[in-house]
Amino acid sequence: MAYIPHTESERQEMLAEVGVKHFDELYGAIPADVRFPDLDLPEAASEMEVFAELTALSEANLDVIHTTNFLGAGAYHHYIPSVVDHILRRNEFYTAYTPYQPEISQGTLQAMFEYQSLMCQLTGMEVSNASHYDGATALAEAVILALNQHRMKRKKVLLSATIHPHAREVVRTYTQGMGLEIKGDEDCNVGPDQLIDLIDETTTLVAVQYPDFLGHIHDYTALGAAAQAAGALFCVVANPFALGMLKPPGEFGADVVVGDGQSLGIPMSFGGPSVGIFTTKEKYVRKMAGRLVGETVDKDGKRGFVLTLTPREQHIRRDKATSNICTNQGLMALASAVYLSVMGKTGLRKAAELAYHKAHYAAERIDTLEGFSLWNEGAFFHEFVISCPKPVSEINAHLLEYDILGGYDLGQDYPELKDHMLIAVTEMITQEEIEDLVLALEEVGHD
Amino acid sequence: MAYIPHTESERQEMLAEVGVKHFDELYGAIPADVRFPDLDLPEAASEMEVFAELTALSEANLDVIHTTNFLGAGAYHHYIPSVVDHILRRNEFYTAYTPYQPEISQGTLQAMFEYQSLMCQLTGMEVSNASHYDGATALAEAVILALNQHRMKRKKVLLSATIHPHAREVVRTYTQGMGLEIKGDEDCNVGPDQLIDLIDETTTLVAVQYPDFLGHIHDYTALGAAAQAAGALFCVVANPFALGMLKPPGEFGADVVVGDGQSLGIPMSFGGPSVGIFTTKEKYVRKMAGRLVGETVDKDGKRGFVLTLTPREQHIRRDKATSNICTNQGLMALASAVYLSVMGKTGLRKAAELAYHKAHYAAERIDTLEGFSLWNEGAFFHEFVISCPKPVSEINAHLLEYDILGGYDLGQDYPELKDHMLIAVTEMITQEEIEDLVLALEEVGHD
Amino acid sequence: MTEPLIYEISTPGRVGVTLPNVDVPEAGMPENLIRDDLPLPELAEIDVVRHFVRLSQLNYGVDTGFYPLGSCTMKYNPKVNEDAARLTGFAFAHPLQDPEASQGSLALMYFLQEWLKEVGGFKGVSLQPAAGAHGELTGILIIRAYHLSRGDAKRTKILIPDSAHGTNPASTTMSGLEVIEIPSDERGNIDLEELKKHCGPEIAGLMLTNPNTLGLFEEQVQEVIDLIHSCGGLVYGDGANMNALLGVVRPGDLGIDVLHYNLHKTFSTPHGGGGPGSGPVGVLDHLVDFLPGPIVDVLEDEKEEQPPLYGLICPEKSIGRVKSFHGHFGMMVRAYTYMRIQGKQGMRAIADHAVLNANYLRVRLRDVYKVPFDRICMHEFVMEGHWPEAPDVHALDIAKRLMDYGFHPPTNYFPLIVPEALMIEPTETESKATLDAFAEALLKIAEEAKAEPALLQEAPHATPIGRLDEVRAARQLVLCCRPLELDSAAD
Amino acid sequence: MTEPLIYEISTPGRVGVTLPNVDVPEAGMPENLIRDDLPLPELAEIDVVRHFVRLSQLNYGVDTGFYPLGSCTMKYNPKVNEDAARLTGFAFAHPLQDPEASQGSLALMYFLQEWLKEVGGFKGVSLQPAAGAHGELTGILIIRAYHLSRGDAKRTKILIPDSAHGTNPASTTMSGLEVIEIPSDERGNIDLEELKKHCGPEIAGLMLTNPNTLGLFEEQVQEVIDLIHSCGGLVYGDGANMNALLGVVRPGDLGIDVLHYNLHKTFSTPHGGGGPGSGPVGVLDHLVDFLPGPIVDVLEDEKEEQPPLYGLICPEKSIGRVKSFHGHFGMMVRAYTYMRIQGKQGMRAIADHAVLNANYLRVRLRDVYKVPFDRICMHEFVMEGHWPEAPDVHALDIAKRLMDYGFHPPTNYFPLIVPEALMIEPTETESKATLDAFAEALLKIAEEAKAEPALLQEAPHATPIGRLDEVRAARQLVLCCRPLELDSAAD
Ligand SMILES: Cc1ncc(COP(=O)(O)O)c(C=O)c1O
Ligand SMILES: Cc1ncc(COP(=O)(O)O)c(C=O)c1O
Repeated sequence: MAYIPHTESERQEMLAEVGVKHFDELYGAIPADVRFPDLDLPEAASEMEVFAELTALSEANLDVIHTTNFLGAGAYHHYIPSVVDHILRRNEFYTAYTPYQPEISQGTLQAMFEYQSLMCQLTGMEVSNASHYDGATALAEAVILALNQHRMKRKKVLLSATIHPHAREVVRTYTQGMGLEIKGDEDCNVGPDQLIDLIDETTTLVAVQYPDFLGHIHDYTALGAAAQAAGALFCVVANPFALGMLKPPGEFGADVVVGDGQSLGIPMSFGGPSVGIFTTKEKYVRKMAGRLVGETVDKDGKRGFVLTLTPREQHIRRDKATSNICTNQGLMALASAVYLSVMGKTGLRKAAELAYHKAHYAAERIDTLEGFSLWNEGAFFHEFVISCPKPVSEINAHLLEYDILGGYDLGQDYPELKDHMLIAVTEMITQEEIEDLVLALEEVGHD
Repeated sequence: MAYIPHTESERQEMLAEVGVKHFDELYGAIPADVRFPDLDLPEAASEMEVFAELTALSEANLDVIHTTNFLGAGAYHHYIPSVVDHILRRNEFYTAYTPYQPEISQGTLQAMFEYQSLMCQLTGMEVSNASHYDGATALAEAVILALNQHRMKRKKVLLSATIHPHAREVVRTYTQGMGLEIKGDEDCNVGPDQLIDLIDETTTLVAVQYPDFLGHIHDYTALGAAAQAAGALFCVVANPFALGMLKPPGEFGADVVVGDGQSLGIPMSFGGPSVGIFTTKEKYVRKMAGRLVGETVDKDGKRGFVLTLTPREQHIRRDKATSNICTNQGLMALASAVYLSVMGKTGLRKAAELAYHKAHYAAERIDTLEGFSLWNEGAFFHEFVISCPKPVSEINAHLLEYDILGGYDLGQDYPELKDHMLIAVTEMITQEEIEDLVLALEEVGHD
Repeated sequence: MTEPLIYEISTPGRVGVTLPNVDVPEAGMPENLIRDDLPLPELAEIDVVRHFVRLSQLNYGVDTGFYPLGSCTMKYNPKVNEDAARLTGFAFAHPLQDPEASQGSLALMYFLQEWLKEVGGFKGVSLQPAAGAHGELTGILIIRAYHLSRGDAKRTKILIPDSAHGTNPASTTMSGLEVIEIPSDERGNIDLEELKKHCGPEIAGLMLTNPNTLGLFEEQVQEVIDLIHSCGGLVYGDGANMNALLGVVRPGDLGIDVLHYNLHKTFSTPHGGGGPGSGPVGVLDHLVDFLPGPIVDVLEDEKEEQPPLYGLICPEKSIGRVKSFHGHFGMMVRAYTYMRIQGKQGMRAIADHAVLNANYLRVRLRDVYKVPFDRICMHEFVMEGHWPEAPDVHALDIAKRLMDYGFHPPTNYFPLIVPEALMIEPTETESKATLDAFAEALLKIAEEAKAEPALLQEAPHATPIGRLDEVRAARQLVLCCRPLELDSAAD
Repeated sequence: MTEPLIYEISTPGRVGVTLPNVDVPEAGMPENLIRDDLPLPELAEIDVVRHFVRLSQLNYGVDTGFYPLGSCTMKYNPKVNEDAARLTGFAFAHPLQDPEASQGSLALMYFLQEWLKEVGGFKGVSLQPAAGAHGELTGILIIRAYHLSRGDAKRTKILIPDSAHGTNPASTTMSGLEVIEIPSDERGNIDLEELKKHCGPEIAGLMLTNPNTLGLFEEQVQEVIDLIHSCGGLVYGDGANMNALLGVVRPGDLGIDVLHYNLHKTFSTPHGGGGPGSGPVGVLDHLVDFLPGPIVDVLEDEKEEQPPLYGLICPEKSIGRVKSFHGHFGMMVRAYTYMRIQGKQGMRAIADHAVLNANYLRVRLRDVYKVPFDRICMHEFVMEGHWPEAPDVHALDIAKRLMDYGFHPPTNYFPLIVPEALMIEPTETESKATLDAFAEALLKIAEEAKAEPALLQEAPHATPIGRLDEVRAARQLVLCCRPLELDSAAD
């Protein structure tokens, strides 16, 4: 039996010590009629066989190593320096539990403290928790923080339509029992200025994305100020990779910054796991959900780290907790910390700039093609929208013949953007690959 | 500059401390006419670009994961339990040097001590060194041990023709300056009995392979006794994987057992690195080449391990050393130790038996095919020879169309075995794959 | 030696990676949106590697030693799981790529759904939740949606035993429902009489942890479930303790309506120092339509030589997605690998040996440590870390002292209903030799507690750092290092 | 805590792997050739993992800290090298598969050959040798074969400076030639006068380590080489110290006829706790035909769109193969990756910073430690670990004491020509911060040596184990554990 070390004689000895003859006797408390079901599962198999099977399954997928990838829409193929996975594979990190026992968990604790510090620096905020599940759930938690901050007295949430559709959906799922009014995302053409008009004294939180789902980068200073003037919290859903070059949301006066950390050293893995970033101002720290690592000293005065402010959490406060989150994304937060440490001040900026320049080059080139045009007006980062002469799915089928993974079909989420494709260009794309894309698109135009 | 941490200001500070202004001034001792050549090398490139290039290069190879592999001939595709590589990736193991400082090298030292122990158990011998480069060089070292044992007074070496051709060639390369007479490998039909006839009082060593290069397994008891009766040393080149079920050479009275450890948990890697096994009797230990780990205690009586009998080695004895070997195959020896630990008593035997049964089934099936016949008479392990109706290269080209990597063309090494193919079947091969091979061979027969 | 912070080993101008040069014309930048400073540390690759390698060495994991953390199922994490999750076709697949180009991932998810249904006795499974607590929220939202869909809007209360994990009440609150706590009886079961008092038309459901957090199988589980059902409520199962039930009993067969699995407990995916986890939710027939989508289904059946076509569907009355994309796919790969290797035969064996190990330790320790509910337990048991003869020694001290013996301590002070609780879950992957060594250590510590209490109170002694001042951490909040204000603390 | 031996944690009947069942009819077995007992240990996967993880933690590697082991070039081993070597197409390629199906490997080897030729100034390279010493043997055999091929059979002597690494004389002896030792002069160079005395018709060649093991570049290198050549001998270069010469001078340009590279030093492949290494040999024009085969060559040139066809060839008068298959391909992948990333620009930078780091440390230490040849050094330098004021403190004590400060000690007692030698090679991958910390530690230790010698003599104090009794190890030889006779030492 795989992974069960017992020998037959040990089994017998132990059963005897426990005072039973057979395993069956251990289950007297279980209703006899449903005991020991015959499970319809495959036969046990060896590691050797199973790994071969899994290899074959994995190769039934298309992957972005063997295609040129222009698909983003919330999951990005960025470069991951080799060191990141080498650190994640350290047994002491990945086989540990949440660091409840600090004396033998300083590795995790210090790394989480560093993660928190890095996230504060990157987003320009004062405090960070030790992670949420992903960017979408982090946004939902931001909504809850705002609700709690206003003691559930304000029930209107403004979500920009250009927040990732999944994130908006998750907010709605989370809050379906809370009787909220969620507004602002009826039309993707509602910009920050129009959002200002929707703010009123019942508004608990105003949230926008940066860069937004359609690639745009806006200066949110006025919006943030308007929200705060009305007593609402202002939340920015940020792509942390973009913050390598973009003004941090802290400078827009954000009260909360959330985001998905996948772009910081985490492979896409068909969508997960990634890490949900959550940073805020010090004044909200006791309302913030999730774990927190703090610095302290041991009995000899040596610096060390512990989980702190745990009374906010469910295992102490139970139904009064700020959230139910327990297991978070520890190892993925570590991945981001390693990534940011090795990319560093200059590396992250350079990678972000590479993506920026390449995206703009691609946009410009495609914009010249017959039938295609760049939809975005104003500044964008590394994603942009093109209007297409044909359904996006048809175009993508054509691109795939050239081993190109085309962009995201925006018509799925925004009826007004039927036949519009969201294209992402990261630092992994070369000029040559952009030219290949342009050539392939040109063919589509001419068909 | 990759992997060089210096910042510009540190560079200046350090140059100043050293008392020079520019790097160039550090090289005054170097003849000016040849200083600072302009190197014709590719431009520096980023990890990102280089890894993509390497991925593409690697995919220009055929590999045994995506083909069904019947090629052996000294390199075998065995199952490697996942744990093996997980241990090899432990930074503390692979980034350490030879354990000259035992107090901070107990990990390597104890693992090597365990490797030595495991090799003794597997081969049925008394002592093992901490590895040679590979099986071929280990055989050459066995020859040298014998020569030294006889104080260079015996100069005849008998090598069976069914020792791997590479190993025989390496012995000849190593000893080309020693004036030896190397005999016994003129014809692959010379069996152990005929070798006995060649032994005389000038013979220093008799070496055979087990299973031999053509797959046979022989009882070498008589040969060993005859060698020793004549005062010669008896050496067995063993496949350690086969020793999972076969009688260990120690039981044939071998004086030295050598072999290639690739089959013990090491991927083929296009031929290397693997590990050269070398075990012998205690009485030869001071003549044995290579590093040795021994048990001892620290000043508090705590058990610990150190490199021992170092005076045999080059860094002390210099030109009087038993060998020049310094760097050996530490990490690969560790791989074998982990492999044997996890396979254990029952696992290794079962794997060997699987290979044995599958090979025999394949041999039997192929033997029934028109135009093909099993060449081996007597017992064999997991490799066997089939005589073919066509040149082996033609057959292999055909097999490759079915993603089958065919066997080794023996005509390359043994003119008498033109159109004979050496087929290896390991535990990785399924019955279905054997049937596919049979079907594909059948087609060749009918062409 | 303590390790400096990453900021403390940063040096201005140092570079960790080289990146390609720009190979396209540079575009203009919107100056007002470009940041001035990017205050990240500056290190070479070697600095980063050494830093995190050294940090890792300050950690204790399952791969270092025994980790009997109750309620956490710290079983061995097979290494092959890690390899599988890193296969290029899995790790580098985009979640939004065409389902036809993702048949490998979808097939894997489909089978995992099927297998989880089979071991749980459920009709539908959603793999989307990210962890156990996330599964709880999902499940409670499903219960809520179910009642609402039937026009039954007044069911706003969820009953939760006092032995439940804190996530249960917290999840309930998050869902917008209200918590009513139910006490346990003197045998560690739910107090049936109390329960009856609360049953009624306002009850949306009950959250049941079974085996409960005392490691005991609810002896009147059928009565409890029937009671809830008969008053119109649904039963939520906290599946954190499924390890004890594999192949032994299927929660769905007991009538549990919805349950979350912890792939990071029962199905061997690593805990990662606090995640990521994965908390799939299984439901009976009447709840299938409420599951969060997307879910994998067979769109076209297998035809000779042609494998089936898998696709993503969204259940009709879905509560909506609870996460981006499809959940923690990387964890699913690991759990799939594990279940595939264990197979039919393995399931029951896991439970049997997990239960055997827990009972073996219970029996070995019960003469010296008080086991308040001393009967045959399931995969874990709770004992008290306190003796009248050593009044100043507490569960925490025992926990810390265990570190000196090379063991990770059990969970302590949970469940709250046992004073000075030490909650021990050995899991099936530990050998008798390890259990014996652990029992010896605990017996030795019990002696020390009486003979030399300071040894425990000042423990641990053999760890990289001593007991830490948690009060100070909470009072003088230092939650991130501010590189600029730091005086060089690196020595 | 010491870790028990793998045999000591073995339990009869325990199983570590499951394997598939036999799916073919079982064949009969030759009973006389089947072994009875297979005395391997019996452990579960978890036992094996914990055992080796714990063992690893008793080790110090470059990834743990500074490792200034002279003559060993313990530079940082880039992590990407490891990934590259594990790519399926490399790790799972069979060495005997058809060259047409191995174009990826062959192309890689071809470029590596070309690049090594370029940095060394050679005309041919064989990648076959497994390590430095193996390269030496190869090179000396090539020299021998060269003379013989010219009918010059009386050249049987090889001159070797007394500062040479022990492998030099040992390799020479193995080749069947005879060693003549040449002393060094008072500036650390080869004593030219002595050298002249030996030159003559019996001289096959000279083995030159340059920079020599004192870290000094031979000041009269041209004279030395000319001298040997003029008497008909050839010059072998021990390339262990190539790190100092990359982009600075090409040994071939100096007239060195044959040289081995250490990929595991200069080209960043990890040392693996003692190997595997890789010791390619480069030669000038007149020796190309003697190289061990096979060597990769272009069989068909690149044609538009078609890449060139690579194949394996064997040089005409080859000394024969020195190893099975093609050498340590896995190490070649790592070295290729490294050279490709460093490129043209990187080579000189490596040498510059390696030399700068060594000189910086030399200058920081020379006032306190005697540096016998105190001039600008190359990539390493040698100092004496002894002071008249502390007569009972030796180099070894300093080495051991450094461990307490968290550093790996330098090489000690080599080269033999310096008493109490401490040979320090920092490599270019270490930062000024690390060098400064190391220098501080050594300066502190120098004070301790005088003030409190016992602190050094009893060092190390902070390691998992204290100083070990090497004499006992050699006297009471215990070279393997005999599981049957062992009394349970596991505690
Ligand atoms: C009984 C019980 N329920 C729920 C949870 C929450 O699971 P997670 O940490 O995955 O959110 C836990 C975790 O410890 C638990 O033990
Ligand atoms: C100067 C010198 N030459 C040769 C060698 C031998 O190299 P290897 O250990 O790779 O055989 C060494 C190794 O330390 C060395 O330092």
